Parts: sequence; structure tokens; C-alpha cells
Amino acid sequence: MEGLIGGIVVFVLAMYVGFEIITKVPPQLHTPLMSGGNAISGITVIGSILVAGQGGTSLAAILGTIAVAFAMVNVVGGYLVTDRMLGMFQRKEENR
Amino acid sequence: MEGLIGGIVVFVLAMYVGFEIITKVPPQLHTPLMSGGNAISGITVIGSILVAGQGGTSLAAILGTIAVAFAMVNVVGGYLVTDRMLGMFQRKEENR
Amino acid sequence: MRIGVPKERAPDERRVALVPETASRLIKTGLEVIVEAGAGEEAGYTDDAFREAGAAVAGAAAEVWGADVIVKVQAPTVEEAQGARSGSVVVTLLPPGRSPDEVRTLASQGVTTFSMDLIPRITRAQPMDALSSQSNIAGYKAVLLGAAVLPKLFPMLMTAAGTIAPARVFVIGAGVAGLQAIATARRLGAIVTAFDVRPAVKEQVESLGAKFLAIELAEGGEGEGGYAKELSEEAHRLEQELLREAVAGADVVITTALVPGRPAPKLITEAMVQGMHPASVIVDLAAPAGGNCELTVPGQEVVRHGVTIVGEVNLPATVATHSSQMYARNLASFLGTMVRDGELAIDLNDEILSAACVTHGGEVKGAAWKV
Amino acid sequence: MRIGVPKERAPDERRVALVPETASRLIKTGLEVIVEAGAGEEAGYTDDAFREAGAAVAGAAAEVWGADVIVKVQAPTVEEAQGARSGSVVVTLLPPGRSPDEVRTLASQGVTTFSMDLIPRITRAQPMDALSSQSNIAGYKAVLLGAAVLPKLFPMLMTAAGTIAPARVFVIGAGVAGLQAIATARRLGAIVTAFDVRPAVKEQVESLGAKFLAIELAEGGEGEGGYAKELSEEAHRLEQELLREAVAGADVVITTALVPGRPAPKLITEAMVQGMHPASVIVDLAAPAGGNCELTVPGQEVVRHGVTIVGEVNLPATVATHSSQMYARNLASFLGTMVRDGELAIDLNDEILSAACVTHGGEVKGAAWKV
Amino acid sequence: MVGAIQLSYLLAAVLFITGLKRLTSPATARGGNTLSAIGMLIAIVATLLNQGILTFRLVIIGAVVGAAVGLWMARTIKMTAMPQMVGLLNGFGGGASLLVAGAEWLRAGSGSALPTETAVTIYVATLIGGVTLSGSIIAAGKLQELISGKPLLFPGQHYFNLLLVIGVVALSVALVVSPGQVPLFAALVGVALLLGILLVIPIGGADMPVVISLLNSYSGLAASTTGFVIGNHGLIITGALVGASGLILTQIMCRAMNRSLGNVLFGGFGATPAIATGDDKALAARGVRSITGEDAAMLLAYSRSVVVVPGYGLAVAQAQHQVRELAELLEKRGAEVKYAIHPVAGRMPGHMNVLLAEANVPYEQLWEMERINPDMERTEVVLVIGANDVVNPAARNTPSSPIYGMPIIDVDKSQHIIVMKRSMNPGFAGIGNELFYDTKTAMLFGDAKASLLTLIQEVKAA
Amino acid sequence: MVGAIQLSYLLAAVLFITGLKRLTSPATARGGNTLSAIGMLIAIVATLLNQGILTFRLVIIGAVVGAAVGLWMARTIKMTAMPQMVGLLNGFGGGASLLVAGAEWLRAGSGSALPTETAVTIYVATLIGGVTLSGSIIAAGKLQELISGKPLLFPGQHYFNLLLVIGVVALSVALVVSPGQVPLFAALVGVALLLGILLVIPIGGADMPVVISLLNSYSGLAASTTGFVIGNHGLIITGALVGASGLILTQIMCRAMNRSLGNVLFGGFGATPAIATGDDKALAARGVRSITGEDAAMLLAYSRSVVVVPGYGLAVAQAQHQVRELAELLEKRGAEVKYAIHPVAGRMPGHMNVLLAEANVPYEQLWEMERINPDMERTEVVLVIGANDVVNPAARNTPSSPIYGMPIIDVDKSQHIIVMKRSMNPGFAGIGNELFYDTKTAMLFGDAKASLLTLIQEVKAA
Ligand SMILES: NC(=O)c1ccc[n+]([C@@H]2O[C@H](COP(=O)([O-])OP(=O)(O)OC[C@H]3O[C@@H](n4cnc5c(N)ncnc54)[C@H](OP(=O)(O)O)[C@@H]3O)[C@@H](O)[C@H]2O)c1
Ligand SMILES: NC(=O)c1ccc[n+]([C@@H]2O[C@H](COP(=O)([O-])OP(=O)(O)OC[C@H]3O[C@@H](n4cnc5c(N)ncnc54)[C@H](OP(=O)(O)O)[C@@H]3O)[C@@H](O)[C@H]2O)c1
Ligand SMILES: NC(=O)c1ccc[n+]([C@@H]2O[C@H](COP(=O)([O-])OP(=O)(O)OC[C@H]3O[C@@H](n4cnc5c(N)ncnc54)[C@H](O)[C@@H]3O)[C@@H](O)[C@H]2O)c1
Ligand SMILES: NC(=O)c1ccc[n+]([C@@H]2O[C@H](COP(=O)([O-])OP(=O)(O)OC[C@H]3O[C@@H](n4cnc5c(N)ncnc54)[C@H](O)[C@@H]3O)[C@@H](O)[C@H]2O)c1
Repeated sequence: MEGLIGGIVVFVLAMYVGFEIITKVPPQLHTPLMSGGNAISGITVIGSILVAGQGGTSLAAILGTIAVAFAMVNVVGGYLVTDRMLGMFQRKEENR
Repeated sequence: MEGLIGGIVVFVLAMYVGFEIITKVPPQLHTPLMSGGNAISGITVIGSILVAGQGGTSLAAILGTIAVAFAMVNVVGGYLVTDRMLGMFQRKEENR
Repeated sequence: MRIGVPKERAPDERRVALVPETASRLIKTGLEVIVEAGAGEEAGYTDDAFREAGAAVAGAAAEVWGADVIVKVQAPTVEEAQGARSGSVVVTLLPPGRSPDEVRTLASQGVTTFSMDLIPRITRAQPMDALSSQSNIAGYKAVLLGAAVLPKLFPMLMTAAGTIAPARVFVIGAGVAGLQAIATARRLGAIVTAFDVRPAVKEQVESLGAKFLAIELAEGGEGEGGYAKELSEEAHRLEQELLREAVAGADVVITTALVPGRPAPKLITEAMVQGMHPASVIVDLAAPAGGNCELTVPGQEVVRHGVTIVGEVNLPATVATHSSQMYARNLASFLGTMVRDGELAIDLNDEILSAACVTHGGEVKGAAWKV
Repeated sequence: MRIGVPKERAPDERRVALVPETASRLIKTGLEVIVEAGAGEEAGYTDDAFREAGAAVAGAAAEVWGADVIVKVQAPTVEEAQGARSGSVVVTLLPPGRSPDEVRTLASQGVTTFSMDLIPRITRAQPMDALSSQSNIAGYKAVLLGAAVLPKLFPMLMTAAGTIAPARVFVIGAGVAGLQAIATARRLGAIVTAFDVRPAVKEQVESLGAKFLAIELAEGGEGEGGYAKELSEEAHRLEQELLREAVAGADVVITTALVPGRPAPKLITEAMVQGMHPASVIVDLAAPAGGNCELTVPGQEVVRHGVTIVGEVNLPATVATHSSQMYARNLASFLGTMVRDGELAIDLNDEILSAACVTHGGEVKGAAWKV
Repeated sequence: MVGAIQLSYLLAAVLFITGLKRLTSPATARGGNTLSAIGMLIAIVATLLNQGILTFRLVIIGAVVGAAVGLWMARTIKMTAMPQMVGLLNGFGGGASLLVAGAEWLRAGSGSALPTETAVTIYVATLIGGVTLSGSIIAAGKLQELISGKPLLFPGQHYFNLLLVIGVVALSVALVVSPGQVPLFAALVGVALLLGILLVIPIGGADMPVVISLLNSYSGLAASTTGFVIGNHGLIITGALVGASGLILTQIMCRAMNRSLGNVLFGGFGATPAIATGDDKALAARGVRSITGEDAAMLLAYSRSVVVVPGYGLAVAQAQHQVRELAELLEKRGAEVKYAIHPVAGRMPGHMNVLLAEANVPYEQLWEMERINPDMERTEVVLVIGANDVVNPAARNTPSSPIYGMPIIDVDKSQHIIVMKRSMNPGFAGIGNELFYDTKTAMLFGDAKASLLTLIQEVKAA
Repeated sequence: MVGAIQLSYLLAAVLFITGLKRLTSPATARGGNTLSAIGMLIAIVATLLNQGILTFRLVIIGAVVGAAVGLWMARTIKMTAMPQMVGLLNGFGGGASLLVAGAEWLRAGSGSALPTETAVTIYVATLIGGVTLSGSIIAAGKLQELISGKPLLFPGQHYFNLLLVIGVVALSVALVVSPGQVPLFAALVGVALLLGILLVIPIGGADMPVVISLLNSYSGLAASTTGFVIGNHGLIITGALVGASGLILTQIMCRAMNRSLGNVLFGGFGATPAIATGDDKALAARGVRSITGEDAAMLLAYSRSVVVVPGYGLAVAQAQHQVRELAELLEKRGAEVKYAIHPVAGRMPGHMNVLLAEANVPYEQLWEMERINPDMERTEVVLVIGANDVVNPAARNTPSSPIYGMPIIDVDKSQHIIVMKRSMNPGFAGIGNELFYDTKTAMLFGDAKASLLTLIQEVKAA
């Protein structure tokens, strides 16, 4: 219970921070920002690792392994794609 | 140790929130805002209560009681003074 | 097909019907242009400039009149008309009903005449609308004349030698000329008020930063059968009253009120003039149609009761370079409607041509001249 | 103490030295004012207005000349001067060195004469600076005249009948008159360029939204002993070249270049005029001092090589209502320096009075008239 | 050690926060993304140091396979296919959450060994993960046009969705009451997946980016829930962060499309056309797209060529000074700004000249219609301010129109058109204007002066 | 129960956050304060429900006494004495933190029963609490002028302070190594109190508000530390909140006084006079006060009568359109704006008229010098834009001055003066201007157009 409460406190505070940091975004950055956020949401990789790290050959371990793979696709793909998008944008900016 | 870490996490997040929420303040509100913040910092009243609540006649208990008194001065005085200041301000606004 | 540009012979007419730039455009479309020597001189266009544009310059007027289409600013005189070739086309400014003898002569000569004053005000005809282009210039110049005659400054100035109050300009009639007058007076720093019978122009006047003078109807004057007529009398009285006050408060009054094809309404009475400050000015742009002020003498600048009344009848001619340029553009656009592949092809069913036609096939066609 | 305001008798002088509003101010300070009948008429100030302000109106000029202080716009004629009372004071516009006979007469009559043209340009004297107030008006009016004469529009207009290019105005000399000319031409929408020998005015010209024409010195032309003179010749050539180009490109040239107490520099040569477009205009505000253009005929409007050259010598008089008002204010401030408690108290040690004094105690004091 | 790991998570979270913040401005965006990636690396390394990890074998297998696939996808994808790529990646994230929840459930004796609150969190994670997975795949499919981009609706769909939600709750309750039933759990997963599909399928293809953003926010929440499941603060913070910021981003994107977030949250949009403000319900029928000042400003702030077309409305609003100021502002940001002056704009010849001269717009910036028309195609944004007839394509296309034959400014050839006027009322000629219904056109309703003031402010803030 | 209490703290924290946020805007400030008070009530009630509380007797005694004193102080204090009141209250808060730390230390067998980390937190709390207590009292005393408002400095003060800090560290270490020594702890308290005094005493009275704000931030941190001591999340969050927001507020106030936060943090300021930007070091000597655009905007945004005095610099900057826009903006906010036109402002007669007419400033707003001078005393803010000679009091006061005798606009009679120019260079007459050194004057350096653009933006945002 204590852990849950602590979790909730942290959750609420983090939500606050999340709400406050995003204010104005030029439309050109909507997609990159979405993509960047998506990459961060690949944080489930942590959970996946912990599960897969239990080892064994149980269904749980297999699921964990797939979870790690899925999450890594999200993380690696997410960051790289975001970077590619932003790279394009930067060149455009530099052209000015 | 676990508790300390949890505390630090909470502390950092709360600092973030504190930094983000205050952005632009008209000079007229500098003092009221300071005063309002000061009232909130009277939150030590919680600590004081917990200490004084231990009872007894030890030096600690006496200190705790004084602490409660001090903190209450801060809280009650702080909120009322802030309100008085803002009340004046509001009248000025209404005069427009 | 050849276009002839005779020199204008009317007194004080400094404009020319085509300018080198427009001539060159027409020539590029395959037409020929012949210009009478010295035709553009007074407007600042030399014969050389016309030659450079590709036009021929003729010493004799007759040569020019031999062209297929003669373009003019002022209506040809009877004498000129008699020299016109049968079957030729004359395009000129010609206010409805004006110059009846000349029109009759043109008709009997078998000349097809179009009046640029009769271009219908449809969207497509905007580039041909000479009335607008010339009124526009007149509105501008009226303010300059007023400012030159007025012994006061237009703008407000706060100086070590005291503060000069801004001039008050009152514009009656907010058509094309009136609006440009408003804009010009505002540019010079005057406080401008305007009046027009059409309430729709209120917004237009305000869009130029001037005040619109609206008639406030007496309270409770609405409804009640048979009352309307009396109300309109009351409204008329109010209007007069309003004008009297506005005129009395103005340093410069610029009148542009016209009702197409009719004499200009007399809006400023002698009494109103008497009510003005000494040394005020009235510029009456309606002078060619008789003037909006009772005391206007068309073509003259007179002083009455200390007020200078400018009755100039041909203001666009005093800005000849630009008024010619714009008129020439209007003409060129108009010619476009009657030329196909470099040849004359007049289709009198065309909305614009039929409206602008004054004489054709030996007959007078223009309704305003038929009576 | 009594102040006399005679009617101006010089031809085309429409101004009056005091206006009712200023008269009333002076009267409130305990002075008396006597005005010759009809003195303010042409400037738009009636005798009745003067009477209302508390001034006396005299039918005969002699009565006015009997006052203690006579205020005038133009210097008194010899005849008038002979009628002046010994010991009286005359305050008038009187450019340095001008009207020597009249000045001598005034001196011999024992009249103390002050010239409003000689007010020193110190801060305290700004409210008396008639030169500034009248130049200011001249600058404004010069543009209006130019615009009225030019057969073009000043502002750019994009219309259905084509685009009218904005007029190009070139102002030479950016003193008080020049700056106001720049401002007025800009108001009307012209593209304005200005030139002056004083580089300090560049910023002032730009502060009015106009372009300043700067002389670009040839590269490497700095330093090297003995080279300076050649450089200055080079600079002069460059200046001439620059002016030629700028003048040739202008539709209206307004010249205001003056060097105090000297004839106006001849800046625009006949060759430059020949280089201008036909139908361009030059307004020469330096005409009273001989003109900045070789072809200027002071007091006349002439056409040379197709260019209209306006040599008007008294532009402020054409804006008589306001120029009188400002001049009167200048005068009133000036009188303030010589009046104590309603009595004349001339202290010729005063910086301003001593500078402005032309005759006193039977002698000519003004340096410019002594030679 | 534990403390260090926890602090590493905190550090990662701080990096995510900073990274996200930087992602909102073009100048810092790329660096922000890198920061955030470093944060992720720290979080992963910290996790690997966790003593709870018994074997690295499976982890490495999964990680290598996943990383390789991610790398390949990111490398090979075409720029134009980015949005669907992001959608797909998001689906993977959701899938991972779903799998973790499932694995945890299985490990805890099919849920039997779990306290109620943890069990509930697992079911919530399962639901969100499942919806995110299937929803994202559908969204990506729609964008890739593998699935019809048109909104697919069937009668009673909303009720059916409601039924599914009830089903989820019922299954969860059943699982709490009697744990250990794998089929029930499988059913739960199935319903969640179905719900994801049904929530997205009725939405039009053009709205997919918003959907993906919302699903992204969901997947953040899923991660957070996972954090609760395995008691990991790092996950909770980061998940909440993505959840909240994703929600805000969704809202911003909605506003850019003139939608309420409610509209999005309840799904089933795309059925109502993308439309306007206020009372102009009638417009809706013809599908005018209205835009907020903020979004119009964003569009302007980042474009390199802008043409302003002033009309009579600019004069009525007396907004000449504001338009000059906006133009100057855009120029300062590097854009090229021209004014296209139609010969009969306004109500008198030269009306626009008078107006713009008053505001001191340099003459060189005024372009005649004939001169500017050839440039139109290369123009990024045209700002039509209170002009109507002079940009009405009917003059070209509709012989019956009273303005047929009048040359117009060809704003419809440009890439984006923003039209500022107060309503859908016609101009002088009294006729409708098809330009306003062009898909490239966005209407910025309101008095031109007020709208321009907003634009100025927003462009400054951009 | 424990969960509920924790959640109550969270709720209180959320209320504090919302309250603080609302306190930054005039319209919502009062409501924000109320919200925050409600939060405090919730936190207190939740604490009273804590099972760790054995007796309410002492709590009630302390609470009643404290509340009564607080009430009495808040009721009786004069509006003018508010800042010192806030300082004093802040001191009480710091005192409470100090006392709690002391009590905890005593209860834990004079620190013997404490794990190292907790002990350290207690010493930190003691230090911060002590500094806050004594520092606040000194600050309040300075404001009340019980203590000289002048900065009191003695040679080597900074080194002595450094010594004290080292002393604190040494005492803490000693206490950690051999706990239970009351004299050492008492010494720690003493040094902390001394440090508080010495940190504040060298600072000028005018800077006290900044000091109080900083001490307020410190007291927040003290509360947070107390939270760590007693292991209470509510205290940690709230304390951190106040600590962070107080720091930001301090920074904002510093900027308003043109100080760097570093300057404040290192104490010992007030020795350098409050001065200017950039390279104009020489100005410092004569104490010109410069102001940022943001603060000038704030001043303007909330005043009800503004007079603009344009001069030649406005023309040079070609900022006529911007000044009109600013004026319109202020009028829209309810201020009355007039332009005071000096007869010889600029470089030609009527220069200002030409300029302002171009920007369409209505003639009615232009006031002649003679007409506006009598109003000057009632004017809240005068905005002098690129004018110099025409507002130079030397024309009235200095017979030797070349401009002596010229009537001027009496801006020095108004309540606040903002002067916009690029430097301290003289104007046309080439003479200095004492107006700029007036205590009521704030210089806004920079090109007038740029400065006005900033003002416009900031006033809009205010
Ligand atoms: N130039 C001339 O010489 C002349 C003379 C006479 C007639 N005309 C005719 O006038 C027309 C000119 O075309 P145009 O495009 O300039 O004007 P327009 O077609 O009349 O359109 C003006 C538009 O501005 C909008 N508007 C009005 N006030 C506004 C405000 N305060 N804020 C924002 N928008 C506002 C109106 O829409 P909302 O009501 O929805 O806001 C209106 O649709 C042409 O048809 C031309 O033929 C020209
Ligand atoms: N009105 C007339 O007819 C006339 C004619 C001739 C002379 N004068 C004289 O001119 C003076 C007029 O007084 P004033 O107060 O208007 O002007 P001023 O005394 O000349 O002062 C102008 C001030 O504006 C500042 N400035 C210049 N450019 C600026 C820019 N871009 N942005 C911001 N500030 C700028 C300058 O300070 P920084 O350099 O520090 O920026 C300067 O101190 C009087 O002395 C008057 O006697 C008047
Ligand atoms: N194709 C087009 O769309 C087009 C082209 C040009 C002009 N117009 C419009 O046509 C209208 C008339 O223009 P115009 O300048 O040729 O008009 P005009 O010269 O015939 O008349 C000038 C003005 O005087 C006004 N007036 C008449 N009697 C009056 C009275 N008793 N008191 C006060 N005012 C009186 C009229 O209302 C008109 O506004 C304008 O509104 C103009 O915008 C339209
Ligand atoms: N008290 C005061 O402070 C005060 C009052 C009024 C005027 N002034 C200043 O005095 C100066 C002169 O004013 P003014 O209008 O009486 O001057 P002005 O009439 O004597 O001369 C007009 C201008 O012509 C210029 N000029 C002379 N020779 C020239 C040449 N060869 N080429 C080009 N330009 C030439 C001069 O530089 C001057 O700017 C102005 O700068 C004005 O600001 C100061």
C-alpha cells in the first residue's frame, strides 16, 4: 500500500510536469514531437527486461523476450526516426 | 535508504513543478506572491505537530510546542496578510 | 487597322487620348497608330516618344482623321466631325446629352461613335471605366487646389510659435472622386468629414479614416401611415440643417455630388456660403454639371462673401501626364472589345459596346441624345 | 504702452503682424493695441474680430504710426518711415542688408528698429524665431505648389487603369523649410530624396522617412599633404555630378539652400534643367535671395526647356491666416523681452535685443547695413 | 546499488523532461531528442544492473532482434511514410506493455499470487496495452492506405464499444474474484485488441495523426501502469510524463484541426466534417476549414514566402498598421513578404495604396497582379485579408458569374491560403467564393485587426 | 488510514501548486491564496489524524497561541509595513523548522539514535532554519528601520562568513562522529543564527524584499529537509515547491532591480549601487537606474494614466507606429494615454505632429505643453521616448545652462518616469540631463523601436 501511495504521488507530480512543459509547438514539430514522445514511451523496455531477465522457458519468459524485442523496436526505431525527421527540419532551417 | 530515494524523487519532481509554474509576475504581485509562498512554507507546522504530539515535558516537547506556535504564526499570519494585500489590489482593479 | 490620335483642340485640354506606352502595346497586337504632331506635348509626351513606341507622327490633322478608329479625349467639334470619314469609328469622352450638334453631325457623317462616359459599371468593364479613372484624379487634384488656395495649413503643427489647428475638410458626395479627395485630404493631415445620400458609403468613408455625417432622424418618427411624406420633409430639413452646420465648420468644402445624366443637385445655398468663415474655400467638382453650390461659376474661381469658390471644369487635364496615361489604358481596354485579330469587329450586341454607342449607321443611338 | 498694427502695403503681402488672438493676449498684459482698418482682412481676420479682442481700429494709417511700438511684416517704405515718430519702435521682418534706404530713413527719424530676421538662434529665442515659423510654412506650401503644377500624381496608385508610379521629389537644403517640404511630400506619397552640405542633417532627413543623398568620396582619397585641395575639387565635381543625376531623376525639385546674409548658391545649372523630363517642376524657395537655379526668375513662374520653374518670393503670404498667426506669436514673445510692467524698457545689452537691433538713437546699428 | 539505480531512473526522467521541452522548439529539437535518447540509455543500463535479473540470455536475444528491426525500419522508411511508421512503433510499445502485463500475470501463478491492487493494475495495463497495439496498427494501416482511409461506421457502433468496455470490466472483476483462469485473461486481451480496432476504424484517414498522438499518450499511461505493476518509479514517472505531454500535444493537434479533445476522446469522429467556429453551422455543410490565430501564426512563422492580398476588409478594419507589423516580423524571421495589389481591390482606385502608404509599407513590396501571379505557385502561404471578389476563381471559371472575365490574383495556385474575414458573407459583387472551400484554404474568422493582432502576438511567441 | 493521510498531503500539494500558479495573475490571485489556505487546512487536519500523535494538549496550546498571535499581527499591521511583516512571518517559519530539527535531535537521544543520513538532514535543517530565522529578523528590522538600512560592512566579512560555513560543516561532522553532545549542537545553532545575521546585515535596506524572498525560498527548503527528517512526503513536496518557486520569484525580483541572482546568492551586495546595462560603467557612479523592458511593461500595464513624451529619438528610430500601438494597448487595458508635445521637440517645427499623424494618432490625444503640465502630478507613468532637452529640468533650475528659460514638459513631477534612449549621450543642446538621475526615473536603454516592440509584447503578455 505504502508503495502504491508513493507511486501515486510520483505519478501525479510527473503528470504535472508533463502538462507544464509542453506549451506551444509549431505545426512543423507536431509529428517529430509525437515521435519523440513515442520513443520515450518505449520505457516499457525496463519492465520487459526485468521480466525477461527472470529467465526460464516458461510462457512468461517467452512473452518477456518478445516484449523486450517489441520495446526495443519502439525505442531504437523511435529515436532514429525522430532524429531523421528533425535532421530534415534542421537543414530547412539552415537554408534561410 | 529506499525512503530517502523516494523522497529525493519526489523532491526533484516537486522542484520541477515549482520552477515551471512561476513564469511572469507583474511587479505589483511580487510582494503578495512572496507572502503567499511564505504562508505555504508554514507547512513545517506538520512537522511541529508531529513532534509536539509526542507529549511529555521533555525539552523536545517544549521545543515542539514552541515550534507549533511559531509555525502557526507563520501560517495564519501569512495567509491573512496575503489576503489583505490582494484585497487592496482587487479593489484597485475594480476601480477601473 | 489604324488608330488615329488627333491633337486636342479644346481650350485648356492638355490630355491626349493615347500615350506612347499604350500605343506600343496596341502596336504589338498588330494595330497601327498615327498621332498628330504635338498631340502629347502638353501632357509631357513628345512626338519622339511616340515614334519610339512605333507610332507614325502626322503633321496634318486630316491624315489622322483618315484612320479607322479615332480616339479622342474631348468630343470632336462640328468642324472636326465634318472631316470624319464615313464608316470610321470615334471613341471619346462624351457625357450623356452633351454636345448634341456634334453628335448629330457625327451621325450624319456615318461615323460610329462611342462615349467612354457610357461604359456600363459592370465588373468586366472596370479597366475601361474612364469616368472612374478621371474622377479619381479630379478628387486628388481638388484637394491640392483647395489646399493651395486656403490661407491655412492642412496639418496640425505644434511649434514654438504656437499650435496650428488642423484644417477641416468637408466632402459632399463620396463617389470615386469624393473618396480620393477624402484620402488625399487625410494624407495632408486634415480632419475630414463626408456626406452622401447613399448610406452604403458610410463604411467606405470610415475605411479611409474620415467621419461620415449621418442624418439622425427625430425620435418616434417611424411608422404611422401617411406620415412617411412628412417625415421625408422633416428628413430633408434635417439634411439641410446638417449640411449648413457642416459647411459652416469647414475650412474647405469639396463637392462631388452628381446624379448621372442630370444637372448637379444644388446642395450649398448662398446662405450657407455666408455662414462660412472668411477665407474658406469651396472646390466644386460638380461644376461641369452646373455645380453643387448656387454660387459656383463653372470654369472660374470666384470670391463670394469672402469665400473662394473654385469652379474648375476640367481638373483631370491639369494632371495631364497621368490622366492621359490612365485614359489611354481605358481606351486600349475598350478597343479590345471591338477588335478581333487586328481587324475591327464591332458587335453591337455586346453589353459594353451597345451601352457606349452614341451614333451608328447614320443614326443617333444614345438615348440621352434622342430627345 | 500702445502697439500699432498698420496694414501691409507691399504687393501680394497678405499677412498681418498681429492677429486678434495675440492682440487679446497682449491687451491682457496691460498693453494697448491699435490696428489699421482692414489690416487683417486678406489673412482672414476682420476688423470686428480685432475689436472683439479689445483692440482699437483706426481708419487712418497715421493714427497707427503714432503708437509706441509699430509691428509690421514687411519693412516700412521710405514714405512710411518718414511718418514714424521719433523715439518709437518698429519691429518687422528685415533680412540682413536688405532695404538700405528705408533703414537709413528709420535711423534718421530716431526710430529704434528691430529685425525679426536677426533673432539669434538660441534656445531661449525659439518662440521668437520668425525665420523658422515662416520657413516652415514656405516648405509646406512649396510642395503644394509643386504638386499643383506637376501634371502627375504624387502618390502611387494601382488601379484598373494601370499603375501610377509615385512622384520623385528632390529637396536641396534640409533646413527648416527643406525638412517641412520633405515631410509634406512624403505625406502626399512621393518618394523623397534630400541633399544638404551639412552631413548632420542626414539623420534628420531619415527621421522623416526620406533618403539622404550622400557624397561618396573616391576611394583612397584621404590623407596625403597638399592633396586636400584637389580632393575638395574632386568632391565638388562629385557633388555636381550627384546633383545632376538626382535632378534629372526628379519630377519635382525643391530648393531651399541658403547661406545666411549671402546670395543663394547657384546649384542647378541650365544644363541640369535641360536634363530633366519635360513637364517637371522646380520650386525655388531661395528665389528671394536670387534662387538656387540659374534659370529662376524671382517672383515669376517660368517654363524653360519644358520645365516649370516656380520663383515665388513670398510663399508664407499665401498661407496668410496661419503665417500671420505664427508671426504674431513670434512678435509677442519678442515684445516680451522689451516690456516691463506694461512699459517699454529696452535693454540693448540683452543678447536677443542687441542682435536684432537695426537702428537706435539715430544710428544704424545692424552690421549688415553699416557698409 | 538499489539507490543508485533509482537515482539513475530519476536522472533519466530529468533527461526526458528536458528533452521533451526542447523538442517543442525548432532550434533545440534535435538536441532534445538526443538528450532523451541518452536518458533511455541510462535507464536501460541501470535496469541491467538490477540484481533481480537472473539471466541476460533472453534479454540479449530480445534486445538484439528488436534493435535490429528498429534500425532497419528507421533506415529504410521513406520520409513520406513517417506518420505510419510512428504509428507502428507506437503499436510495438503498446504490445510490449501488454506482454509485460501478461508475463507478470502468468508468473504470479496466473494472477493467483497477486494482491488485489496489483492485479487491477495488471488488467488496466493489459487493456491500455492492447488498445494501443491494435489501434496503432489500424491507424498505421489507414495511413499506408492498406485499410480504407474513409471512416468506417456501422450502426450502433458506439453501443457496441460501450458493451466491450463493460466486458473488460466484467472480465477484470471475474479475474479478481477467481484468479488463475487463463481463458478469461485471454478473453480480456482479445476484447482489448478488438476495442482498439473498433475505436480507430471509424475515424477518417486525415485524422490519424491525432489518433496516433492520443494512442501514444495511452502507451505512456500503459508504461506508467506497468511501473505500478512491477513497482518501478522510473516507469511511473516516465510513463506519466509521456501520458501527460502526449495528451497536451493531442489537444494542440486537435485545435489545429479545430476539434475538441472530447470529440477525439469519444472516438467516432471523422463523421462530422472538419469545421468552423461559432454560429456558422451552415458552413459546416460545405466543409469550410477554419483555423485558430495560433495555428495560422505557426504556419506563417515558419514559412519562407508569404504574399499578402489586402482587400476592402483591411480598410474597413483599419488594420493597415497591423499588417505592416506582421509583415516586418515575418521578414525578420527570414521570410520574403510581398503585397499583391489587385487593381480594383477596395472601393476606390488606389484604395490599397492609400491604406498601405499610411502604414509606411515600402513601395517596392507592392506587386501588381500581373507581376505576382506567375510567382503564386512558389508561394508557401497567401494571407488574404478582407479581400473576396479579387481572389474569386469564379472570375476565371464561371461564365455566368457577374465577375466573369475580371483578372484575379491567383491565390488558389499557392500552397496554403489563409483567408481573414468576419463571416462567410459575400463581398461587393454579392457572390459566393469557391476559394473558401478549397482544401488548401483555412478561414481565420474575425475582424481583420483583431486577427492580425493575434497573429502578431503569436508569431512573436513562436 | 496512512494511505488516506498521504493522499491528503498530495491533495494539499496540488492545491498549493494551483494556488501558487493563480497568484501570478492579478485576476486570480486572491482565489489562488484561498485555495492554498484550504490546502494547508487539509494538510493540518490530515496530520492531526496521524496515529503517531499521542496527545493533543501541547499541539492545541501551541496552535492556539500561534494562531492568535498570527491573527493579531495580520489585523493590526499597517499596509505600509507589509514587507517587514512578511519578513517576520518568514522568520517564524524558519524558527519552527529549527525547533523541529532540535526537538527531533533531542528525542533521538541527542542524535545518538539516528542513522547518519537522518542526522545529516537534521543538521542541514538546523542550519537553514537558523539562517532563515535570524536573517529574516534582521531583514524585517532593516525595513522597519530599527536597524540602519545602510549596508553594514566590515573588512574581511566575506572571509569570516566562509569561516562560519566551515564551522558549520566541522560541527556537523563532529556531531556525526561523536553524537550526543548538546553543547556542540547548541554551537551549531548559534553559528547558524550568526551566519543569518551576517549574511543580511551588509545588504542595503532597499534590497530587503529580494532578501526576504530568498529567505522564503530557504525556509521552503528547510521545510523540505524537515520532511526528510521525519519522513513525510507532504513536507518534501510542499517545501520543494516553495523552495523552487521562491527561487524563481527571487530571480524575477532581481531582474526587476537589475541584479544577477549570483550577486544575491553570494550576499554582500548593496555595496554596488543599483545600475545599468552593458558598457556604461561610468553611469554607475551617478546611480542611473536602468530597467528591463519586461518590468517597464509591467509598470505600464497596470497604471491608469500614462503620458507619452516623444522627442527627436522617436523620429530617428521611426517608431511612430509602435508607440501608437503601445498606447492603444494600454488604453484597451483601461489606462488614459496622452501625448505631450513640446513645441520644439524634434528638429523642425511640428516634427512630432508629422510623425504621429503618420501613425494615425488621433489629434485629440496630442496635448500641448502648457495644457498638460498641470496634469503631470497626477500622472502615474511618463514614457519619455527619445526626448532629452525638452524634459531637461536644467531649463528651470540652471541659469548657466544654454537652455535656461525654455519652458519644458514637467515630467519630473509625475510619479514614475521611464526614459527610452540608446545611451547617456546628450541631445541637441549637448548638455547632461539631471532627470535621468532622478530616483523616480528608470532608463530603458536601446533603440526606441526595439524597446517599444518589447514593451508591446510584454504588455500583451501581462
Ligand atoms: N477599387 C475600386 O475602384 C472599386 C470601386 C467600386 C467597387 N469595387 C469593387 O469592390 C470589390 C473589391 O474587392 P475586394 O476583394 O477588395 O473586397 P470585397 O470583395 O468587397 O470583399 C471584402 C471582404 O472583406 C471582408 N471584411 C469587411 N470588413 C472586414 C473586417 N473588419 N475584418 C475582416 N474582414 C472584413 C468582408 O467579409 P466579411 O463581411 O465576412 O468580413 C468582405 O467579403 C470588387 O468587386 C470591385 O469590383 C472596386
Ligand atoms: N523643433 C524644432 O523646430 C527644432 C529645430 C532645431 C533644433 N531643435 C532642438 O532640438 C531639441 C529637441 O529636443 P528633443 O528632446 O526632441 O531631442 P533631443 O534633445 O535632441 O534628444 C533626442 C534624444 O533621443 C535619443 N535618440 C536618438 N535616436 C534614438 C533612437 N533610435 N532610439 C532611442 N533614442 C534615440 C538621443 O539619445 P541617445 O543618443 O542616447 O539615444 C537623444 O538624447 C531641442 O533642443 C530643440 O531646441 C528643435
Ligand atoms: N464596376 C464597379 O464596380 C464600379 C466602378 C466604378 C464606380 N463604382 C461605384 O459607383 C458609385 C458611384 O461612383 P461615381 O463617383 O461615379 O458617382 P457620381 O460621380 O455619379 O456621384 C458622386 C457621389 O455623389 C453622391 N450624391 C448624389 N446626389 C447627392 C446628394 N444630393 N447629396 C449627397 N451626395 C449625393 C452619389 O451618391 C455619389 O456617391 C461609387 O460607389 C463607386 O464605388 C462601381
Ligand atoms: N534655436 C534653434 O535651436 C534652432 C532654431 C531654428 C533652426 N535651427 C537650425 O538651424 C539650421 C538652419 O536652418 P534654416 O532653415 O534657417 O537654414 P537656411 O534657410 O539658412 O538654409 C537652408 C539649408 O540649406 C543648406 N545649404 C546651404 N548651402 C547649401 C549648398 N550649397 N548645398 C546644399 N545645401 C545647402 C543649409 O545647410 C541649410 O540646411 C537648421 O538645422 C535648424 O535645425 C536651430
